[in-house]
Amino acid sequence: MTRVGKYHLALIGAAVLILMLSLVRTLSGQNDITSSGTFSAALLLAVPIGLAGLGGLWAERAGVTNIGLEGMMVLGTWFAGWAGYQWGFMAALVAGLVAGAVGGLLHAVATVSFGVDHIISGVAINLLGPGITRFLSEVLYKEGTGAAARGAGITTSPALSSQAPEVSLPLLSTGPDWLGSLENTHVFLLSDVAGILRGLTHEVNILVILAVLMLPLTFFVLWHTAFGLRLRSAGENPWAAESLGVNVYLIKYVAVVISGAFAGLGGVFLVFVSTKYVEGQTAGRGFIGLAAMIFGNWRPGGLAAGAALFGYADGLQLRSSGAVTSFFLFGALLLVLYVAARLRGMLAPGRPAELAARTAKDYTTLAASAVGAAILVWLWLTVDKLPNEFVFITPHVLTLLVLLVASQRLRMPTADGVRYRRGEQH
Amino acid sequence: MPAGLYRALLTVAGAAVAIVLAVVISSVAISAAGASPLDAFAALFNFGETERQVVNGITTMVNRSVPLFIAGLAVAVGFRMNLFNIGVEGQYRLAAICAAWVGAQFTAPPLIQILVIIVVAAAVGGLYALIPAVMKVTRGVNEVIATIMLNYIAINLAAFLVRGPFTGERAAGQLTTSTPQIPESGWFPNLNWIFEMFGMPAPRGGGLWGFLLVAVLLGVGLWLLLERTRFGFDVKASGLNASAALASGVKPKKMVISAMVLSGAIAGLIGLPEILGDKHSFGSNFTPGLGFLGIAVALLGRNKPGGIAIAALLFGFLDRAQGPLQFADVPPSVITIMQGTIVLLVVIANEVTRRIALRREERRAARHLGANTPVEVTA
Amino acid sequence: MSSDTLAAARPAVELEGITKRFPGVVANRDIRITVEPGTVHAIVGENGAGKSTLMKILYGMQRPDEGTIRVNGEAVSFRTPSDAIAVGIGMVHQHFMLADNFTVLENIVLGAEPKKAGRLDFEAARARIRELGGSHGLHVDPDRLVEDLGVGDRQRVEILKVLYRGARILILDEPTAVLVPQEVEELFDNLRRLKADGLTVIFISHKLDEVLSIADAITVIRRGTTVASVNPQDVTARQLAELMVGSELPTPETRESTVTEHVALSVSHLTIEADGHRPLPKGVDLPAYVDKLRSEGRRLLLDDVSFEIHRGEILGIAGVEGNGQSELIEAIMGTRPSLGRVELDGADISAWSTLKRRESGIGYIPEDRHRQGLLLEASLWENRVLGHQTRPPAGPGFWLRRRAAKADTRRIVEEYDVRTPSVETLALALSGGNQQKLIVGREMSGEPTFLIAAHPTRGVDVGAQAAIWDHLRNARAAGLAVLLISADLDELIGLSDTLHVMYRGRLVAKLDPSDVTPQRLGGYMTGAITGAEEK
Amino acid sequence: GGSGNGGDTSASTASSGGTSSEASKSGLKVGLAFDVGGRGDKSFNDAAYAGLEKAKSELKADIKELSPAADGSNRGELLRQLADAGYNPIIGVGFAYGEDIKKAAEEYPDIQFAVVDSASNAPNVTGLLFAEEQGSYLAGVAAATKAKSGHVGFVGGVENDLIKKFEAGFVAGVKSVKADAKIDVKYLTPDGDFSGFKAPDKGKVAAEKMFQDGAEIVYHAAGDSGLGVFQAAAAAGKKAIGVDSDQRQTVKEADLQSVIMTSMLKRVDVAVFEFVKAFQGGAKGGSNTVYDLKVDGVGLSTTGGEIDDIKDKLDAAKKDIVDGKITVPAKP
Ligand SMILES: Nc1ncnc2c1ncn2[C@@H]1O[C@H](COP(=O)(O)OP(=O)(O)OP(=O)(O)O)[C@@H](O)[C@H]1O
Ligand SMILES: Nc1ncnc2c1ncn2[C@@H]1O[C@H](COP(=O)(O)OP(=O)(O)OP(=O)(O)O)[C@@H](O)[C@H]1O
Ligand SMILES: [Mg+2]
Ligand SMILES: [Mg+2]
Repeated sequence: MTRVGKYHLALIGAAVLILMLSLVRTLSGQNDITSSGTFSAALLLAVPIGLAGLGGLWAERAGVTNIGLEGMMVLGTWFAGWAGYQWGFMAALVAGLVAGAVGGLLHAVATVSFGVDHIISGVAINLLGPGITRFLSEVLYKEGTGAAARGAGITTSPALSSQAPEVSLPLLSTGPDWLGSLENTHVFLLSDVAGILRGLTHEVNILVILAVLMLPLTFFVLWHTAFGLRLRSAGENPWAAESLGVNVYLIKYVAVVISGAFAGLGGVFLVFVSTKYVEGQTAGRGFIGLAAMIFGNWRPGGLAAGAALFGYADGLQLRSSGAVTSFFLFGALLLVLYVAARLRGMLAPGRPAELAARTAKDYTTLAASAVGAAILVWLWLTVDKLPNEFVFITPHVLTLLVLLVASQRLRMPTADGVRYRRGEQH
Repeated sequence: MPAGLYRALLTVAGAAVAIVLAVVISSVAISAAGASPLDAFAALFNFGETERQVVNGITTMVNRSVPLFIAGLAVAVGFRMNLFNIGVEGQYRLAAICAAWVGAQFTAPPLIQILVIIVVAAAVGGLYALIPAVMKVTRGVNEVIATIMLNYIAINLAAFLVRGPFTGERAAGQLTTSTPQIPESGWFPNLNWIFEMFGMPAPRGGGLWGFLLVAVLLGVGLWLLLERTRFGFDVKASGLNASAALASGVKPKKMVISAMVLSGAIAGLIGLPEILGDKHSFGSNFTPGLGFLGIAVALLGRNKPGGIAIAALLFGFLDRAQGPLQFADVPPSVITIMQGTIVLLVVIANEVTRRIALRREERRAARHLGANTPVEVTA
Repeated sequence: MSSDTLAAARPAVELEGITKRFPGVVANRDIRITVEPGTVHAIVGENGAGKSTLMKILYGMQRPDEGTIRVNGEAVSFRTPSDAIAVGIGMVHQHFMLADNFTVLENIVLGAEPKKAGRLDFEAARARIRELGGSHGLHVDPDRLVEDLGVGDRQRVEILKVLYRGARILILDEPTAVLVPQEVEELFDNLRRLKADGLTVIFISHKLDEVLSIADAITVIRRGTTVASVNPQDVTARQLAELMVGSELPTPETRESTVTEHVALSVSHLTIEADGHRPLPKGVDLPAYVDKLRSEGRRLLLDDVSFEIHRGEILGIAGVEGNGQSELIEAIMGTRPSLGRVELDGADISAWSTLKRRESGIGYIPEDRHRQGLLLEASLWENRVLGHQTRPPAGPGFWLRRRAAKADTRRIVEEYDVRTPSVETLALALSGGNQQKLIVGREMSGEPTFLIAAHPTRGVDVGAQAAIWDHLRNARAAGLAVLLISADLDELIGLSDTLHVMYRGRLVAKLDPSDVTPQRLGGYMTGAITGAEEK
Repeated sequence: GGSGNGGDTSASTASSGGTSSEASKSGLKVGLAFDVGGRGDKSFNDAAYAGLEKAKSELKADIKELSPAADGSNRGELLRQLADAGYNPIIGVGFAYGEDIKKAAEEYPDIQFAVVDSASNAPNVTGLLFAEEQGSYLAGVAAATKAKSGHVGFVGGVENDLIKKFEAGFVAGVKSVKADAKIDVKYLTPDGDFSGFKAPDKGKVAAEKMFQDGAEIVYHAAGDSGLGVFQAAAAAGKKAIGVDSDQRQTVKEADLQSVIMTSMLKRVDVAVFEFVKAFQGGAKGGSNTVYDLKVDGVGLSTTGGEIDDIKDKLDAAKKDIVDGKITVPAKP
């Protein structure tokens, strides 16, 4: 399939998805499924995951597994809070980024220079990140310090002295807010698209824009520049790269430091949202980011899809427990579509009988899908409120389901996680 | 010097250097915090003045090490096969609540009651680990993502169970939610007699957890299984070279499933020392995070039961000092920093000493095979 | 290098007194070689003689302990390959140095990327690769993924990589090991063309007839030092070999036939689809189904393969790599699902697990010893157990019998002359030849009824090669059935009782090894000669 | 902070006065073990510490306070270390100490213990309980009275029984004013996952939704996540109700201060101080002290004067509760 073909396919996929969401929204009356609020929440929740995932992407494309993203992210949050309360949001951004990068540098020293197992080093950084930040808080934010007078505590920094600006799309999502008006009409498809667009363009933090831009930028750098080619070669076959005069150590260092910087940036974003450092606010997002990256097959586009899926589901569950039950309907719809497609394939004229795949297994799948659809519809009709615990796990269950269904063949960089030493090829 | 001894000495020396370095780094941090490193290290080693305090200190340390050891074993089983089971965290929590609940449903002679609880815990942990294993072998789902997601799901499931179907009775004004109390026949006898044997007072309430014995047995059993049996060989082969293992008749899917389930079954036991030895129920203040610490312990212990035991004791030793450090006015987070630095430095030292040893072994091998003798030029 | 005229006067490369010590090994000792410009200079020597090390030194990947290097008359000192590339040296490594998941273009431009406005200029690169390909006869599609390429194409990519950097001095370390004669011929044509363009080629090979046909000068290295510099016109292959080893050259010939009536292995209609295995629909006849698949244009990795091997017979399969040999092995070993039937000693084993097949007497010398044959980070005795977990000496049973396994490993070490300090040594510490001998010894243990030998002597020096051939012949005489797959046509012709040619997943010809030449065989293998099954 | 409590910053963070190991003049040695988060969390723990500080300055007590490990696995051990070091009385902060205090009290029968947020369970233990539901009831009354549309919201950090008390009281309070009021309730994480107290982003998303749906006032019991609730209120031009301490004073951002209509106060500092004082007076444990509306252990803050106009109504409700005319449910 050609490049263009792939893009078209992605576009068609997105269109079908929106259509289905719109259908489910209309059927269930759960406007939150495509409301601008949900999508702006999704963006808010997806960005730190996406940034952490980008961190993972840069490191792993250069062949260094980075399980230490969480620790680097924690460093990012603390230093963003620390610099931010003193010198404002720009300082927070720089400090968080640098702190994450330093975490990355530590990882690089251990894995690249000393050849330590990547997982061990990452785990150590995950221990060190919270340890160091807690320690710094205990020293710098304790009672009697200037920071404490400005509202710091051991678990929080003072508030940032200035906030990162937020922007909206003129006319469309602010002022006359045409998209907003359109959204509120709840017309099939039209207001869904309006809601989605408005959610993604209304009062968006500049760091969000920066983060989203990082995706195409990463794609461009890694796949369209000489530096990117060298970086990826370090993750595919560092010995080949070495034999062509590429300084693999340097490349790996740069990649892992950038990786840490991205994780740190994810931390900065969390601080921007809460306007201060809050201990424990990363809450495992480094790991989720890693999962999103694997989900996305070590590619920026896929990573964005993974982070978006997670952010959307999380945003939806936080906003509306009721909307979550509509996923039953969504699932039922998917199954019905699947059954229809299969039936069409089997009944289509001109297919050799033997190859129309009518084994017992096929019939079982079909029957199971139909029954599954029926059960889901029944669930949707009867369950009006799930226990909260089942609402909380929506994003996690959804991620697993998508992975199970989309039997994508994941391909990680060949030399990812491999201990590379100069001059010792295999 | 024999190669084995040389290698052992080198390893010990490396670890010692690493720990000294970690001490130096933490000293700098402690000084920066305005406290005295000497006081801090005195606090680390000072188990107290009275015998009772010493006994309590030792008990705290060992009791902390026991679940860490089991967690390390659970993680190591997966690692041996290059399977990264991050899901130990979720597996042990779910196993603990189910075992605690089942254990409270009936009363049987102590041995049977405890055995049933252990079996239930292992079964639940194993079954929960079966999910990512099956997803991996049937759909190729990466076990790292699957187990990360399943951890969150397990936390929610446990919360649901402990507040819903598995909830126990509560005294008025009690705000912790927990499963019903396990009857006394399900309490694991403590090992306080060990102290008494030495004429020392018995340690505090829960005492020295008797589950220590189970952990030791588990460690020995796992060592035997991994090092001395065909299954262990298959695990090792799959971990070292999956395609060679396949060609030699090892079924990769079966191995993934059995290693994962074994890992999960061991993980299921992590919560039991606390439940059987102290709390006697699963409640909302059940100790979390042991699964993640288990990863550090396993890696520090090089995925071998003996090493894991040492690593777990080291972690337990450091964690015990949380209180004493605060008495010495040192921020207790120094402990976490020390743990992180030790993990990192010890593996760096391992790596460096490994290279030195390898070099030496190569030299020996070459000497053994005879030197390159010059040959006549015949042309 | 700008001064071509000067270079013509001076030697392209002069190595003087090169010494390189590794811990415990002197890989190179006082090496002296002079390479004249515009020539093909061959370097020959046993495994481990130090050829690759010397070339790596010349390419800046390793630094010599002593000695000087002069390129085009000027003394140089390389710290990294980029330094060597800068003075016009390029190297094609013994093992492919390619990123499988990259396109040909990406592999070629890596490290010397053309840039336009900060981005990689794919168009310029594509144009330059096409141009280079055209002028040197090296045609490869720049946009294909390397993992989809055959070995010949990969070799061409490797050479293009070097030429792309404008190298005037090419180092080729065993480039022909994986090529069939036709491909070797093509390669040599390319080399002659390069030579005509004034380039200098340093060429390493274990195949001495090749060396004699292409080289203008030959240097022999033994145990790390230069033992002779000879003129190819003055020596025969046999003399050259004796210079290398100082012993008689072995031949792979099998004398009298030991083929019996008893069918040891029978394979019928073995078929594997390229895009995933699907079970045979009920009530459908397999050959008819395969016809159907073919008519639908589905790609078949194995296409209706049938043959029989008798006790005491060696059946050779010739074929360019990637034509289904690996899949055939996988199907017989049961590591990959397939359609069709495999019978061992009359029993249908198609549904058996790999373990059961091995237990019932299939031995397997894998094509890639590092990937499929060994646990490099485990001891020799553990490697002895690999594949025999359920059988003596370590098995059967739950517990591994370590002492017995070690004792038996010592037996193999002795009988097969595996050079190792002890059976506790890690497998990675052994040289390739010794690793291979261990594998052969292991697979011959436990009295197999049928042995798959895939490239049993690949990358192994002449001494070890002879030993392995002997073992195969002896086992055959004792009634072993052997499926031999090899890229070494002399080996195939010399050892086999029957010879099949595999092309695009099918057995296209059955030949009599006693009257076939490597050239004709190569014709079948590359599809140049078709049809005409010789019975 | 927060495993026990949805508290945020405490009003009474005392400035630190000298080292805690200063020789005591009274021979009174008070030990205190914090909940996870530890001293300086500007929350629940700090409120307790403020009470301890007061005991130090007013009762001349020698004090020692310890923070547990991040996973809270050594709570019991800290109590014993304090006991072995001669501290008496010893206070455990947070309901998670319930079991550990019970065990320690049995081992050290001569020492008096107190536990915040958990009932007494031994002769030498005093339970320091709070009627959060009563304070929350008043918050509900205030919210319902102020919200014209009768639409309000509640954001809980972690869905445990303690936070459910807040919810129950709040809902009852709202319903008492407007029986048909619409009350949105959202928790951020399940019991056992305490990240819900540290997730301002999630708090923001949850509250945003309530405001978008028309809620006018949102009450939070979500620790640091409450910050997000305040932000959402500020963005929507609506109001929020703080918790634990007077958040209009402790939250330093001016734009957020103005959205905090009132805060539900929970005077842990008072409870701790009163306990120490009673101990000095010779009181023994075995009973619970409930800090409810009657003793002003809970209540509403009035900083900003936004609820001054409905003071009568609130006082009436308070009186009804104190008089026992209304029993506020502690479970939703
Ligand atoms: N990096 C290294 N470290 C240690 N020893 C090495 C290293 N590389 C090579 N050697 C040693 O140097 C010797 C020469 O190796 P080299 O690879 O040059 O042999 P070769 O002539 O290319 O053999 P072959 O024909 O098998 O390719 C080897 O026997 C090995 O013992
Ligand atoms: N990087 C290295 N470090 C240490 N020893 C090495 C290294 N490379 C090669 N050796 C040693 O060199 C010896 C032979 O290696 P070499 O790769 O030349 O074998 P080979 O005969 O060419 O086998 P193969 O065909 O599998 O490459 C072995 O003893 C090995 O230990
Ligand atoms: Mg070699
Ligand atoms: Mg070589």
